[in-house]
Amino acid sequence: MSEAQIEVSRRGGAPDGMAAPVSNRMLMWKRFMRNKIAVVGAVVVVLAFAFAFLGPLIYQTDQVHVQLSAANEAPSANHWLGTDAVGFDQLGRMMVGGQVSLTIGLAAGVLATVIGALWGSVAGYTGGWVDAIMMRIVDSGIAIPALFILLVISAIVSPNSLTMILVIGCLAWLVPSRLVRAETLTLKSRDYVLTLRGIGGGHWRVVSRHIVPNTISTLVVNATFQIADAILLVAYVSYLGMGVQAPATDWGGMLSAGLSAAYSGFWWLIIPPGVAIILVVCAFNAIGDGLRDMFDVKGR
Amino acid sequence: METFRFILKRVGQSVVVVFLVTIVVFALLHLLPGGPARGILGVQATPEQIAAFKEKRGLDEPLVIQYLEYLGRLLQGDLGRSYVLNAPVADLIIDRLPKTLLLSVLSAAVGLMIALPLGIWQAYKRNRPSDYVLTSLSFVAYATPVFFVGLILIIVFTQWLSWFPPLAPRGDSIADILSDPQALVLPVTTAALGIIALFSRYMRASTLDNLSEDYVRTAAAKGTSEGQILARHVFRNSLTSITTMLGYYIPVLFAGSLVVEQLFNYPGMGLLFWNAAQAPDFPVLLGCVLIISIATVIGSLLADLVQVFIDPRVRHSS
Amino acid sequence: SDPAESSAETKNSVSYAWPVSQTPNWISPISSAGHTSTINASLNQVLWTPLIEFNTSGGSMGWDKEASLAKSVEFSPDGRVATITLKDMSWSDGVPVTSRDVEFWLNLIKANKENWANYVDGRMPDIIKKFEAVNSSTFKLTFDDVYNQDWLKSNQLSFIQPIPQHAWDKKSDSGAVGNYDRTESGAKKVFEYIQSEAKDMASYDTNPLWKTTNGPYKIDTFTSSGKVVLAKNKKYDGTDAAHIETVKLLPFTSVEAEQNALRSGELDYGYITASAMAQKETFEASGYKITPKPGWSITYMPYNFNNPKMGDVFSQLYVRQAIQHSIDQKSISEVIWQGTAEPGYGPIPQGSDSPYLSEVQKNNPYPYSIDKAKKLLTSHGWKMGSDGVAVCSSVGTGENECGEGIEKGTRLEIKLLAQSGSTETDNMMNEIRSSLSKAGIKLDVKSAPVNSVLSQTPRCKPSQKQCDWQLSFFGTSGSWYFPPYPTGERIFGTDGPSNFGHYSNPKADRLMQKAVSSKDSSAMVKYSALLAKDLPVVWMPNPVYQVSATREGLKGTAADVDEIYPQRWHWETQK
Amino acid sequence: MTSTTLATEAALKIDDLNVAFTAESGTVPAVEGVSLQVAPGEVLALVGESGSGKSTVALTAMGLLPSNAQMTGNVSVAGSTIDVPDGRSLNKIRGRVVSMVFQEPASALNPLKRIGDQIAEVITNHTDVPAREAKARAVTLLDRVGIADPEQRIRDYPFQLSGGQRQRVVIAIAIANDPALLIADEPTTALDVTVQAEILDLLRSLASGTNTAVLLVTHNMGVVADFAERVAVMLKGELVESGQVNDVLLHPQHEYTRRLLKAVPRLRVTTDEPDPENTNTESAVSASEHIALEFENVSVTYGRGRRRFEALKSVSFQLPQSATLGLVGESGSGKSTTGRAAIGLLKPSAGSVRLFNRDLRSLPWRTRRKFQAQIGIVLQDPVASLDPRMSVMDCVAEPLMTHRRLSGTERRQKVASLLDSVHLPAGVIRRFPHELSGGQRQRVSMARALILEPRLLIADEATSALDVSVQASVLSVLTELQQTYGFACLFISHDLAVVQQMSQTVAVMRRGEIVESGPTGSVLVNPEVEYTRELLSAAPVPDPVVQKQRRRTVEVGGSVGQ
Ligand SMILES: Nc1ncnc2c1ncn2[C@@H]1O[C@H](COP(=O)(O)OP(=O)(O)OP(=O)(O)O)[C@@H](O)[C@H]1O
Ligand SMILES: Nc1ncnc2c1ncn2[C@@H]1O[C@H](COP(=O)(O)OP(=O)(O)OP(=O)(O)O)[C@@H](O)[C@H]1O
Ligand SMILES: [Mg+2]
Ligand SMILES: [Mg+2]
Repeated sequence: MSEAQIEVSRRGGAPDGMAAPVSNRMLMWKRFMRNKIAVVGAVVVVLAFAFAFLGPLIYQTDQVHVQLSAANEAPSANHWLGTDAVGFDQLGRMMVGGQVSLTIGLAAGVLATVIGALWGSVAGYTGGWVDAIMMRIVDSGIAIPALFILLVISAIVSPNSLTMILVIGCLAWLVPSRLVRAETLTLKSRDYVLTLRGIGGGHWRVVSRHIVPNTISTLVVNATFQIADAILLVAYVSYLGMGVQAPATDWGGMLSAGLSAAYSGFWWLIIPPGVAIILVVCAFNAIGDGLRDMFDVKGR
Repeated sequence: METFRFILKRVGQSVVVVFLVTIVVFALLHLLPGGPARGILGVQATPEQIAAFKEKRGLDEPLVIQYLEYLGRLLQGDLGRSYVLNAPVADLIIDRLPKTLLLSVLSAAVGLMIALPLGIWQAYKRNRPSDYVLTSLSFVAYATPVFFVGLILIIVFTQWLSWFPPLAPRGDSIADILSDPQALVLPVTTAALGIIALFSRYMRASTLDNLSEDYVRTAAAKGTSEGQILARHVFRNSLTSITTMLGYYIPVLFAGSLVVEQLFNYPGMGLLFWNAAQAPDFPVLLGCVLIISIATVIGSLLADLVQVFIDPRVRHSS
Repeated sequence: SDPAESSAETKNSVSYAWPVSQTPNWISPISSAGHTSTINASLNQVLWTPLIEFNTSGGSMGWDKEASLAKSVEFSPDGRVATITLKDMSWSDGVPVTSRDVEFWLNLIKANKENWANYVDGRMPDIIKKFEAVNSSTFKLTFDDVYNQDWLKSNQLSFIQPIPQHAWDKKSDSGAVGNYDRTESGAKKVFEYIQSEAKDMASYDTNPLWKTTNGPYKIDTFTSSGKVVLAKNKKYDGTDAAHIETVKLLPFTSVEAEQNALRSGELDYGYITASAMAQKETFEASGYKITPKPGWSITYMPYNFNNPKMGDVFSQLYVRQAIQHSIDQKSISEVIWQGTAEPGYGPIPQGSDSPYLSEVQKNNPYPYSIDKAKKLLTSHGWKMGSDGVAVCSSVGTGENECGEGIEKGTRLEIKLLAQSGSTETDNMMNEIRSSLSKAGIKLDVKSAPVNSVLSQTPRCKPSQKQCDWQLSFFGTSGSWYFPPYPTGERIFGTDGPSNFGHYSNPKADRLMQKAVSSKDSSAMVKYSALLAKDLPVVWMPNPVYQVSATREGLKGTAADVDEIYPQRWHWETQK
Repeated sequence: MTSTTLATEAALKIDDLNVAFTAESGTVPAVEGVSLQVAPGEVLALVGESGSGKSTVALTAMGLLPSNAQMTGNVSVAGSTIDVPDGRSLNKIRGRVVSMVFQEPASALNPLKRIGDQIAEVITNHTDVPAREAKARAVTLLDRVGIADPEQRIRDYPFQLSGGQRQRVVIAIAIANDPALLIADEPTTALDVTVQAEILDLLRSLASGTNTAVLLVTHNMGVVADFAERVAVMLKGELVESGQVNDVLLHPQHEYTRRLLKAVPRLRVTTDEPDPENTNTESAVSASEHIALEFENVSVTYGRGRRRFEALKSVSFQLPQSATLGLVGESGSGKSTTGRAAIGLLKPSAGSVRLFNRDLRSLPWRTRRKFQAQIGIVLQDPVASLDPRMSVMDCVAEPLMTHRRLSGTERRQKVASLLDSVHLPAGVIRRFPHELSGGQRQRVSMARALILEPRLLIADEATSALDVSVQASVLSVLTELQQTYGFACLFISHDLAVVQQMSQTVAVMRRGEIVESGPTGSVLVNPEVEYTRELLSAAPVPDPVVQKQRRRTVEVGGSVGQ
């Protein structure tokens, strides 16, 4: 690091009459594009979605009926990535699994963020006893091992994409709720909020016009991290045997099923799902980083 | 005095949290379909045995009564007796907790010892090739599920290279376990990788935040060199945000320890919990969850106290 | 570790892996509900010689006289009295084992039968009307009825476990030894004392109570994590003496960890999963012998005939036939279980030959055929819907109609609650779901830990909420382990406590009753044929108890299936 | 490079300095062709409006320009060339040859280190002294900058000190090694007037005592008049005028300097001085019996239990319709609290706040809203006053949205006409706050406050974040609007001159109480209370002659400083 790199904080506004020469959107876009890793991440995510959702249109396989006579075959012209322990085409399976992993990850991440945002903003904005109680609940939620809740819920409901989204969404909202609460606490004493309150603006107006829009950037950044975490969590859940039920699958389930064949040399059962998970989770994290640069918010 | 009041308040909050946890967990347990009796007694159990089991454990009483009884016993320090393992829950936890703690503390220590300097280094070299490479690596480490990491490490270091044994130390006491450091390498590494990945990111961000603070400029104006600024000023200030994160990392560490314990044959809390959950062994489950939540609460309490220690402002402003 | 060094060392010791996630937790030879795992039984059998031990050491299920304390069992001509003679053996403190020790056990059990895990109403000890000691090594048991003698010996008398009366007949640690067991209240106190001592696992290797044994091994160390070290009992004077000085029984937290231990040569005797059979050669190359060990068990999925939605459908034999036809047991056994499971077509274990097995069961009355399954359905008034699920279209009880209680529009859609945690089971269920779907039957699989499956598969009335289960699977390592004489009244009898789905067939009930109470064993064969055809449950391939991996040179493991007999283990001398 | 300082050499010599920043929006030239010199022992003040490049010049002299700056030209301090890429040798110069005092005392110190250690650091950086010796010197330094009880104080953390004390610590750090050049970038803007006076005194005495050259960056002409010998004026990165203080301030040559000086609000300190600025006629006071705002023994407390703090203690005043009441007082005296209590954001613990003769808090919600619609609010910080995610249109229209149902076009017309009356071009309507300058933002706030044609305007430090020239224009707009709309105005400010210019009556607050109030003319010119007198004398007047005169009288009276 050179001397000059120690940043000097900037302050002082532009002189009267001077306007920003570049529009806001362009600037944010430029900031995002400058983060090379984030751009790569965005490309990876787009490709992953295309692979999972458009891939089956091109590479058609039967992912419903097993074919024991074709189990554990090595990659060939018929099966580009070989077949798994019950004879499903592995490449086709990657696509089906990708649909589940990506859908659950995306939806659960968003759900967690939404719940967290609502909870945190209500707690932070209301303050006082309500805040104290709501935050103690969050603390309790953080203190209860997620594994436990997962276990109970998966014993009650049958794990499919929808229930997994709900389960993970209900587990992961705690962190964003703390973030949003902290943000709301500072926002609600901002001058523009005080001004609005002073002239008789209602709570609804304050929350909907000022608090929510101003936490959006934090939330969007956090949501990308949540999505990454949700995809990982799905993998863990599958590893622990509580994943979606066959014939549906997800990358985590494929990976953990493949792991039992690790020493049998069936690399095509392990490498593709493993790499897919790592790539996509990395990609979402990278996007989050890029978005953070773009919004210039501190998150996570 | 202020510090004392602050601690008192936080302890009070923690007690409330633990209390809430017991309620939630107790309620959740009873959502488990079927109850524990048949599962624990097995296929061959007779209806009489099942009825006797339920009666003896009070499982046929209303939930509220059961909870109050549990609470009453809990307040007397009695965690109950395992349905499955023929031992009091307290004994089981006393037996397993130190092992898990040992593993967690070791991996957290190793992880942080690597993560913190790494994060600072990345902040120091920000947006340079070395930063990009390290950032990408930490992304990958973060994105790799623990069970996958563990497997890769085992294959590489025990099957290919034969450097380390594939099993964690078998000893029953901490001293026994520590006397076999070679066997600790892989489990600790597996658990530490995630910490390194996550906390190097935190540290990098935190360091960058601090680097843009005014006091850094003041230090530069004093003629303090970059390295010294990082060491004397930024490092410690960045720690304050890291400690909070660490407090909340405890449950995650615990979840990770389950996988590590399974992979490396290390019977700790994670496994105790997991097996109890499969049974379901209510007293053990409750005990484990209680201990974990207390650990988490203590963890964040400690994090706060460390904050007080690091950051004199907290004592006065909270 | 250095192979030369370890082989020199292993000569006098063996390290063995307990089944995954299982640890011994009950030492008392009197079993207690919830602590009845086979590994507890193994440990018991090694420490205290049972009166009559049955196992498969002779190639098929039979009386293992070496491992038993009884020298002979003779029945009176009317079959109501058995005279049993004990071998000349002594306890570790030198006191001889006598009839009194048998009486002691019997007294304790009689006074505390509801606290004894093996108690079933109307069985041991209720069937024993009178105990009579002829002399110190011979005694007579008088029964309340005439029973099948195979059944008596193998399923009832084998429960008897002589225990050291001269050391244990007391009410507390410091209490004096007396004849307390002879009064009911005294027997209760003694029983309670012994069992409460067994609740302190930390003292298992120190408590003097557990030091009075008569088995080939004694406990050297016992840790709460489940690691047990056995040392040869130097004072053993029976017929089944141990060969190896030290036996280390080690717990494992996961199959992966256990297999890794095998791979790195840390174990002499372990096991692998069925899917690891693909690596059989690798294991063999590194010096292990791989042997599948079929259990004395059957595997099945009970139908819930009381389920309000599907009960009536399941009651139709043709539906059960269609389902059974759709299960490709051969392929499942060969591909998914890698040849380690044995197809099972009826209520008698098929892994080893047995006199009870009928030809009907052996020859599979319902071979895999989707066409037949489909035809059975379509010929009984079901139509294939557009989504491939059969729908009942002609209601009625006639020849080609759906049958009693089935409404029009009923879809053949079945919920299955299956055991989780095993790749093989997951794959098997996937295969079954797939084949059934080809036959027009939709199977919704939900998996849960085995205990949870059991808890959710109760015997129930149609009106009860918990009666919503339809089909259930808990047999990843076999659904039901039989005592040596494989009668099925507990699983298939109308009032059988483990007849979860309320299967009821008076003819079968009669046959099962006969199998127990007549001297003649032919009822068992008829019963085998009847149930193979009547399909009280979905018959499934029976997975082995475990696939053992033994180090080359370790002999004497043939008898080990679910229970182990470490006293038989020995290292091949020339190597 | 680190040649010894020659007495004859200039302490700072800048030759044709150009600095440009590469920012996201392109390259920003910040300094263009600036040359200047400061002799040893001399105080040079650098003035100019915000953004003119003053700080950039100062930072260049320290070699502390950020990484996105490109610099050409020569800068040397006491003979040593300042060359950015050469980090090592700069470390030897900084803190020893040249030191800097920064604007914000709150953040200039590491919050987590004891101040003693922070002072000692600059000593050990440059001399080989043992830690104990460095500590002893830190004590001496603290003593020198006028902090009482220095042995105890070196163990304190920054948060345990007041703003003024913190700034003293920063100064102690700066003078620790007796530098040849001391750069002070707005060292007092964040401080109270009374504290400001103390700090300036301290700097002055230190500089004259050690022959240290001082480069003082400020926008406060009063400070310049009080403190500097020479002054340099910057405009848009260029140096437009420089010379002796008396010459420049009294006889400015450059057109811009003249404009700047004219914009500076002047505090009348004598009754005989004419009052050209105050356009509000004093007759307004008596004209109105309608009271817009009335405080009657209002007390406000913050916190509960042991942390209970009484921020207002039985405050009473009346603000008649169409009049302006100025509220002055040092920081923390309760001015903002008064403002918040007035608009009902705080509940009084005792007494009553009456708006338009009604106690708003006792009214039902609907009626209360109707009265709240008659309040306009302009707060201090132009950045924090506007939601960064709302366009100017939305910001200004917000009160309309809350209180009136208007069609889109009506609303737009209304907003446009308001923007016009605060002299903003119509083009800004679609811009976002960050695309506006501070003055523009504050005018947007004002438009928002007035769009409902309020009868009462609360202006809490409405101009204190602005440049003098911008402040002047905003203030004149405010005066103009008050004449148009005739609202009453509660004008809160710590700048006595501004208050004097804006209000007919004034109330002086101290520790939650009003210590003196009355017509501006009498209170601020012939104060009766000692505290008011202190406040007045601490505020420097931007006239070197008058200021020197005042200083002399004060020094005789000896009431300034500790
Ligand atoms: N790090 C930076 N990156 C980009 N532009 C900068 C940076 N620092 C300052 N500038 C720009 O350079 C110009 C001069 O800034 P400078 O801080 O020197 O002004 P100033 O006279 O000190 O203003 P003020 O009175 O507000 O402190 C301004 O237009 C500012 O926006
Ligand atoms: N929310 C709050 N909680 C507790 N104390 C507060 C709060 N807000 C203000 N105070 C305290 O009340 C006193 C008066 O504060 P106020 O903001 O009214 O002062 P002020 O005169 O406006 O000061 P300044 O000129 O710095 O703006 C101060 O001592 C302040 O610390
Ligand atoms: Mg500046
Ligand atoms: Mg204020």
